[in-house]
Amino acid sequence: MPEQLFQFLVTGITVGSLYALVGLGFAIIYNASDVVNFAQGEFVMLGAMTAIALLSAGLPLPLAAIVATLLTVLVGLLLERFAIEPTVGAPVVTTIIITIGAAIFLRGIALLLWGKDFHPMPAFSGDRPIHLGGATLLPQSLWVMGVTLLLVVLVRLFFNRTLLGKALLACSFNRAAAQLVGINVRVMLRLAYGLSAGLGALAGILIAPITFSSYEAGIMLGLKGFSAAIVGGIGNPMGAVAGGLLLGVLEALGAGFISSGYKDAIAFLFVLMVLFFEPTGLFGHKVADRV
Amino acid sequence: MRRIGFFTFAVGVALLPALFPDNYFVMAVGVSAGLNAILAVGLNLLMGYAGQISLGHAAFFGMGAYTSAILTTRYACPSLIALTAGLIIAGVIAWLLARPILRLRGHYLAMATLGFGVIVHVLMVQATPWTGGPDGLNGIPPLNLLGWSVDSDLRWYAVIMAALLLAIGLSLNLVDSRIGRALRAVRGSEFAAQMLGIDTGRAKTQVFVVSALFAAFAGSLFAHQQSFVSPDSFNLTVSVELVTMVVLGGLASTYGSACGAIALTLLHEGLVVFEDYEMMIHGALLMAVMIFMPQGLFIGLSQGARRLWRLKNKASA
Amino acid sequence: MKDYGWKIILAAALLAITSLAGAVEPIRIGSFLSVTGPASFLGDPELRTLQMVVKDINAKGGVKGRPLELIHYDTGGNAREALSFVKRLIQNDKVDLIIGGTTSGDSLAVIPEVEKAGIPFISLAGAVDIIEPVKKWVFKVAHTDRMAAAKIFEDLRKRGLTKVALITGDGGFDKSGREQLLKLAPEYGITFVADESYGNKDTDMTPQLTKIRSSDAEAIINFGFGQAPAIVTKNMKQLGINLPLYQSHGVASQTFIDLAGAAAEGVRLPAAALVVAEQLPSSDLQKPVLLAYKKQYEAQYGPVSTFGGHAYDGLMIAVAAMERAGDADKAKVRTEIEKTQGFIGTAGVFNMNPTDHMGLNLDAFKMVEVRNGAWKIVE
Amino acid sequence: MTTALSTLPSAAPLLAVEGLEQSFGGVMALAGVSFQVPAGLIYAVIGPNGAGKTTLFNALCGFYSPSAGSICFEGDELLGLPPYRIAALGVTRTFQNLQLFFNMTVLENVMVGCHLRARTGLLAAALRLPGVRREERQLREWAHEALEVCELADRAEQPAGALPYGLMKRVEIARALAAKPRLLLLDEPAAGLNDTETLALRDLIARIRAAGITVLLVEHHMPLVMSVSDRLLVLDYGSVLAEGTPADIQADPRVIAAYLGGAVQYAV
Repeated sequence: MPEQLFQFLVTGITVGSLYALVGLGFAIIYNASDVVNFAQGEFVMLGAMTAIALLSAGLPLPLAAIVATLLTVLVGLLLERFAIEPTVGAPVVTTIIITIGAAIFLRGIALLLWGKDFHPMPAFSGDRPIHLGGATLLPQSLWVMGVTLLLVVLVRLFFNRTLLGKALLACSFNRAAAQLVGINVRVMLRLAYGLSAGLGALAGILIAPITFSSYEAGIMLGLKGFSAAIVGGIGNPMGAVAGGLLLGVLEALGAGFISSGYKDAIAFLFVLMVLFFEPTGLFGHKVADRV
Repeated sequence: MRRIGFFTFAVGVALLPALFPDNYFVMAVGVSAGLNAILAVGLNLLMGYAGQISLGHAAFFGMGAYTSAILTTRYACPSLIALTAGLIIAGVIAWLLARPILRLRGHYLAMATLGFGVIVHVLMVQATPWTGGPDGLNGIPPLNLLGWSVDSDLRWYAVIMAALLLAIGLSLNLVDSRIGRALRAVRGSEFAAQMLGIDTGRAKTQVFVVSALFAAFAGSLFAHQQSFVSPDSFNLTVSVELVTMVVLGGLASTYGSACGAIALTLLHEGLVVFEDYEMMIHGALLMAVMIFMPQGLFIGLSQGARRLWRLKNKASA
Repeated sequence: MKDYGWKIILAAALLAITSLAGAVEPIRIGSFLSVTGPASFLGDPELRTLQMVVKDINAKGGVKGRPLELIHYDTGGNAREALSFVKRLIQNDKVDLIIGGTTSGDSLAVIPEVEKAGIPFISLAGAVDIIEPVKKWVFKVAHTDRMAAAKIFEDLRKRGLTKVALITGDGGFDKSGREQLLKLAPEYGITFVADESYGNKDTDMTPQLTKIRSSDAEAIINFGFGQAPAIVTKNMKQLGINLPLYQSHGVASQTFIDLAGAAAEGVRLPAAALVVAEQLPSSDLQKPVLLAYKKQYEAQYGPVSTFGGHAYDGLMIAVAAMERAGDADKAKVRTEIEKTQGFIGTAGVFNMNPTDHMGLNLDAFKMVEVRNGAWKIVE
Repeated sequence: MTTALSTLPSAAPLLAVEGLEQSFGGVMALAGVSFQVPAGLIYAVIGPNGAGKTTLFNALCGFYSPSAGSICFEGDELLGLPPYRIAALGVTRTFQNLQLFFNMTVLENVMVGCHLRARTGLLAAALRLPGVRREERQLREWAHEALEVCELADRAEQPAGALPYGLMKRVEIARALAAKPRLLLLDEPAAGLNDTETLALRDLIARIRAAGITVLLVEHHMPLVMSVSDRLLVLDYGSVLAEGTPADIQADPRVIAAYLGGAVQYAV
């Protein structure tokens, strides 16, 4: 039993790390623009598919990963420029539909570029499983956890220690005030989209060796990332990370101990319960409207 | 004015099959556009008028459909009773869910309704002994309205269009009434609504239940018309499509949401010929409409037409 | 958007008029396949095959002097779409025969409509329910999941394994396969010691496999298609589970081996002879058909899959029936399809009759195993 | 303009507030506020920004739940009731930040105000039963009456969002009047108005009182307050600094020191 539990935890943290990265992307964009970007999952897919395409074109892995991330960042910037900027201040549903439209559009492009097949990607450092106190994990899982940890720390440092990060954070609290103190809100908005796209792409590149990738691979991850961001209290980057890990572990435990078929139902039931008792997520700000 | 719109619509709908007999685009596409329009009109009451988003509306659609399917195929229950049962089940579940879920706002509400939709979908897929699992249930008998069996395409067209007109009529009545104004007040300002004596929690619950009933009604018709149901018809994509129809047509407009539903259904039929390009075009169109006509097609186009009209008048003057 | 619909109709009408004036009326073959969506694995090669074969037949002068016209819609694996497209094929496109229904769900959903309209329908999906009980207008050319289950159990019996763990996805193919496995197990003295499932878009199945590891299973059967079975295969190796693993015919293609990589070694599954065409003895009746199809397909599109083969079988059976019937009359063609005897296809030798609308027997399946990154016949 | 006779509290006040306390994260916004509003008066609450005026309104209306005290309205305890129940007892208000229903016409806004005076339920409304038509006509009439009082009759069919700011504020008042309240709370009605509009507002408030509605007023515009109010309550740091007639208040040295800055005198 404890051996099983340990295995479930390892699995849960690996999957949860990805949800955390995707959720982090949601939180950053939400902070900067009040938009929930439903195309976040597509960044994950684009990162993975581009990297796979570059690898098969003969590029070495590190270079392929970097180029794929940069290309995805470019897509994020284009999305911001042509779909988000013209509609600043639009109601929530409008932006939801726009980003859903963007997701479908990007998926459609990926379908034309890479077809419908699943594409494999070689693991970064082999497939030989590592045994760890009764549980086994793939070296790729370590990559996932390690890089996630690194990225989360970097994002935190960026927001807390750098002027640029603080400026971005300022936009999330009060856009007008940020503008007044000389922050270029438009540039900040682009920065947020670029950053989220980059994080998404990296998540995709990390997971592709474990799960393969296809033009549709972003849907599920996007959904889970959104759940992670909501559970953590949307707009709270570290909350999204915690939410992602929580969701991943819960899914693994649910699949292992309760029922694998109802795994997603368990995950979403948990999300609902969290919201019923904490209507702004576990770590969200309590917002009071002014009358 | 309101009556004129309604009767024009009714006459148009009635004339179509006479003008184009046995036409696939009228009969088959018309029926599915009609069902979508009923769903959109119901969802619009919740989203457009009361301002509460739901990304899980397909769940209620599915509840109506599956209740009808299960009761008629497993218990040989008469179709009208099955339909009523579907309405009761969806209504009760919506009522139970409304209070906790409608306390949430904005994206949290979107998440919660989405989660609810996913849970119901998982149940449809997993509870195989009841729902037939991923392949669904086959052999649902046609709808029987007190001895009149709805078993031909033309009859289905008639029934569904009648149902759509009923839905539009109810929606128009409701919106322009004490209850409807209370709902719109909730969207306008919850504080002010409460201070004028509106129990906003109750108002939101009512509209949630009503729009669930619209959906369950459409679901039951759908099940009998298709003669089979499967979870595919009630997944997240369908919920998102419904929201898209309402927003595309124009929030807070009954005819707008009906038009949005019809437009999206036709778009889908039209894009099929593009095969692999369909998805890309679909996504691009969605974005374009929302960016350039944020109030939706119905309002956007009618405003555009009015502007043109004025320009023309000015030119001739 | 309404205008758009009318333009299509207008274009179709114009086309119809010009073709009437210019040439003989073509025979219209309607098809609805899951070219996108979770079953695109199956639907994509099916569509390519239909397009390839239709072109080929037309180049050779068509059927009884009439060219074939293929009208196709993509269902995305959604049964509701399938039904709507079948209506469109029958009412709008006025097709003479329908081949399609990549997934069992798609096929089952359209049967009432097809029966009502009275049009021959050749399904490419697996579920037994499609042809049992026999429906007048419905035929099928893909092996049933029951045959796959039986083939796997026969192999288990040969190896003397009786305790088996089952893991399946949540799609229609998976669930229907699981049902057949459970139903058939007692006949072969097999007991299931674990019965796990996963979502077809899941990215990790180690929790389920961890549970299986702690059971006393002697072999594992994974019934599914798409990328999930490859993940199961990799996760198994990761967890150090060294039990024999059986997959379904749903992943009988090179793609599976590419995805699962080294972990695929030793995996067995029942498959149509197409995947091992070269290895067949030259006395095998199917061999020339298989090699010809494979050569033609791979010249245009890349590696063959057995599912494309089903489309080939379905279309060729239909064409043969039309040749015998003398024209494309729906009732006559239906009767002739039912009389199909000794037709050598990619899936096996078809012998249909009024009580069997598939006509394949268990020999049509070969048990194959992955050895050195390729499928090999198990003796 | 002032009504000197009604300066004494009558025996049974319409509203009696006792020891009201409300804190936000340790900061006392209301520290034991007590006062009584006699029926039929215009009663103003003044005080510097942050003195707790709007907090007091929100507590009275049920948007906040004060930690201690009591709010007695005609013998009913308001504390702990949700806003819509308080409204049903005859208390309504306008808002400092406009809370107009921008998605409706002016007339419809005011018709929402009649909500409590009508009975139509969901089913009857959806089916538009004959009784519903009759009631709709009645509501329309009432709404027009309220619009007349506020001199907005010619704006009835315009979208509420298309009006100039001053008129929007007036629609809020018409909407509140349509509810036929016994106590009307006006939260800074003059904010953002020009001089002409302020004068018109003064007349409107007087007309409202003349119709028998007690008015509780929060306002910064001192000339208006001093000219229209019968009694004043001065809040400072969440506590009552002074209470009395405008003349008393203007003469009160504490008020002069704390609020009026010791230099300003307002002519009535």
